Amino acid sequence: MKQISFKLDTFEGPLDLLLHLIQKNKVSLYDIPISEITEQYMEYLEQMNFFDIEISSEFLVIAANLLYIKSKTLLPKHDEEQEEEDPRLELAQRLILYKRFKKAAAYLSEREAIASHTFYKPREYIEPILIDESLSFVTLDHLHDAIADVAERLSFRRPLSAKKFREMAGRESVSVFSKVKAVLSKLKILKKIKFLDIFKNMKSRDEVVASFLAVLELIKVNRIAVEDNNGVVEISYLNKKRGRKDLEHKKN
Amino acid sequence: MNIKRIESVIEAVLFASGDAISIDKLSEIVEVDKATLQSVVKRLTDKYDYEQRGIKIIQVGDKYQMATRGEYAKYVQKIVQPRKRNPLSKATIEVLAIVAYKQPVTRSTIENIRGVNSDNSVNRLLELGLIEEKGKLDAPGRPALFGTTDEFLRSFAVSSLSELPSIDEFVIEEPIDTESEGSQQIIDL
Amino acid sequence: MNIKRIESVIEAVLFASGDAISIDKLSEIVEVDKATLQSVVKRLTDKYDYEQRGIKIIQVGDKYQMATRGEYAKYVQKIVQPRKRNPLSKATIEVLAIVAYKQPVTRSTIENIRGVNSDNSVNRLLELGLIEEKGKLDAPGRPALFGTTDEFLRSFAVSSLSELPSIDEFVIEEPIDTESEGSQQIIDL
Repeated sequence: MKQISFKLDTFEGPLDLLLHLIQKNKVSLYDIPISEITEQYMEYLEQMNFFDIEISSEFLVIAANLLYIKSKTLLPKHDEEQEEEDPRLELAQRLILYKRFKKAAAYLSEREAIASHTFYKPREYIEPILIDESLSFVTLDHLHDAIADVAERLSFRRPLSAKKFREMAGRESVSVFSKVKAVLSKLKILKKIKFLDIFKNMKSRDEVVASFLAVLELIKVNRIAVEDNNGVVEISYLNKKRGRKDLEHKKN
Repeated sequence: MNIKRIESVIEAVLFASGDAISIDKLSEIVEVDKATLQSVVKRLTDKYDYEQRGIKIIQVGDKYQMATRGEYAKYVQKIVQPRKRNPLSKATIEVLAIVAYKQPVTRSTIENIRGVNSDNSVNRLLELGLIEEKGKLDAPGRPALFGTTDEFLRSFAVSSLSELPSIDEFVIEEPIDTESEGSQQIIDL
Repeated sequence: MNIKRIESVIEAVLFASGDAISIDKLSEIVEVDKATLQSVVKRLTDKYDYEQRGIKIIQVGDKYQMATRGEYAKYVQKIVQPRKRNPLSKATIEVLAIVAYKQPVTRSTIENIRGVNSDNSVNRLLELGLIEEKGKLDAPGRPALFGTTDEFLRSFAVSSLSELPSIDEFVIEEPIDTESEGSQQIIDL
């Protein structure tokens, strides 16, 4: 057998290498001279090894496969009667299939070259059709109803008489001061509470109003901080020192 | 290169470019002199026009461009999603009603009557041409006075404002500051 | 609407769109039934081809698109930036061919055919939009099944997968033409 020298081409994989060897030896895929091809295949792997090229496991798997086929062909046949399958069959089938796809790939490359001669254009600017529903379903009656609503709301907002106002606002059944103390003492213990929890178990509207005003007052004097934690409003206690520190930071 | 082929090359180049191309540039690309180019473009343009083709060639100054024939715009528009203007919101209808019944009004009067800032609604109505500026109020800042337009009358199919359904007169007390005075007192603890 | 007008409308719409438009959408836009639409598109396509016009209509799966005729690429290239894409590597085209012919196909089938891990190529093709996941194989691990996209058809000037030559047409030529009967047996895989 003549020595085959490689330029150590890189192959797409072990099957690619095998196809290369078969072509180089001008032998038939349907009748692979298994010992020659195996020898050359192993020689290639050795060279890869020599040049310190990492041999992927796939190359080794095929190498083992080749050696196995080779051993099978060398073994004497036990029974001449029994027709045994050619041990090369499976490998040959794989190589043929792979070669078909290589040809299909070459065909696609040609198509790609042809396609690259075709050009497209970008889309034109197209003014979209305007479907204006602004005034659909709006009638004069709607306008009339709207103005009537406005008039009605305004009538509620007429100025209160001074006497009536004193009756409503003058009397403070729950003092804001008491609620300031309540909120602070709660915070001193818990550090942080949900805003809505302040109003838990309250019995009267006056109490709710006083508590709310207390919270506003505490925010104003920088004793508490309010933060929105994903939609849950929380209130936390700012002790005086920290409050002052924050202010200084802001100044700087 | 024969005329037919020059014609095809021009067609391909104008198509792919999308933009307008100057006569000089086109003559350079197609590799024919300007006079020939212009006569072939003319031929192609006439052919498109005569056959009422979907595309046409327009001349913009010393440039040529391929475009769709205006006649088919109705179909072309269907390629893109139509833009939709949603029905007026309740708030905007309210503002329109206030302008219609109380005109001429300023933005701040509208705001006072409704108790909330109404600029978005006012702007939308201006954009739709249902209201317009009718002058300035003789007051500090000279705020604009708004009133309804003819488009408003057309849209509601009335011939004049006197046809608006009548309402009981109501007084607009502005500004309404009673509550703010009261609250002020409470907040200042 | 007469045929000539339908033809012009299709021309205008395909021109304006630039992109490929599905037969369904086009039939909706042009307001003709699908059968009529398809026959008119065919007529228009043939006319362009027969006259060797600068533009042509290509079919990409169930879509139509207007494009320049390849013959005039030399001129068009002078004004249009060529589509920038590094050429596909040999390995990647091989993988693409396997996906095109064996679709829907899993990574491991591809690997089996090529005898080598092909993940890089598969990923590159996915990235380029030439192949896409078409579902999962009903097997342990539920591996992804890949198939080609419309972009594949466009990039390789294939109007539909059925237009690809059958894989058996890629004959494996033999160095020796006098093959034994035994080999025949092997060919019939």
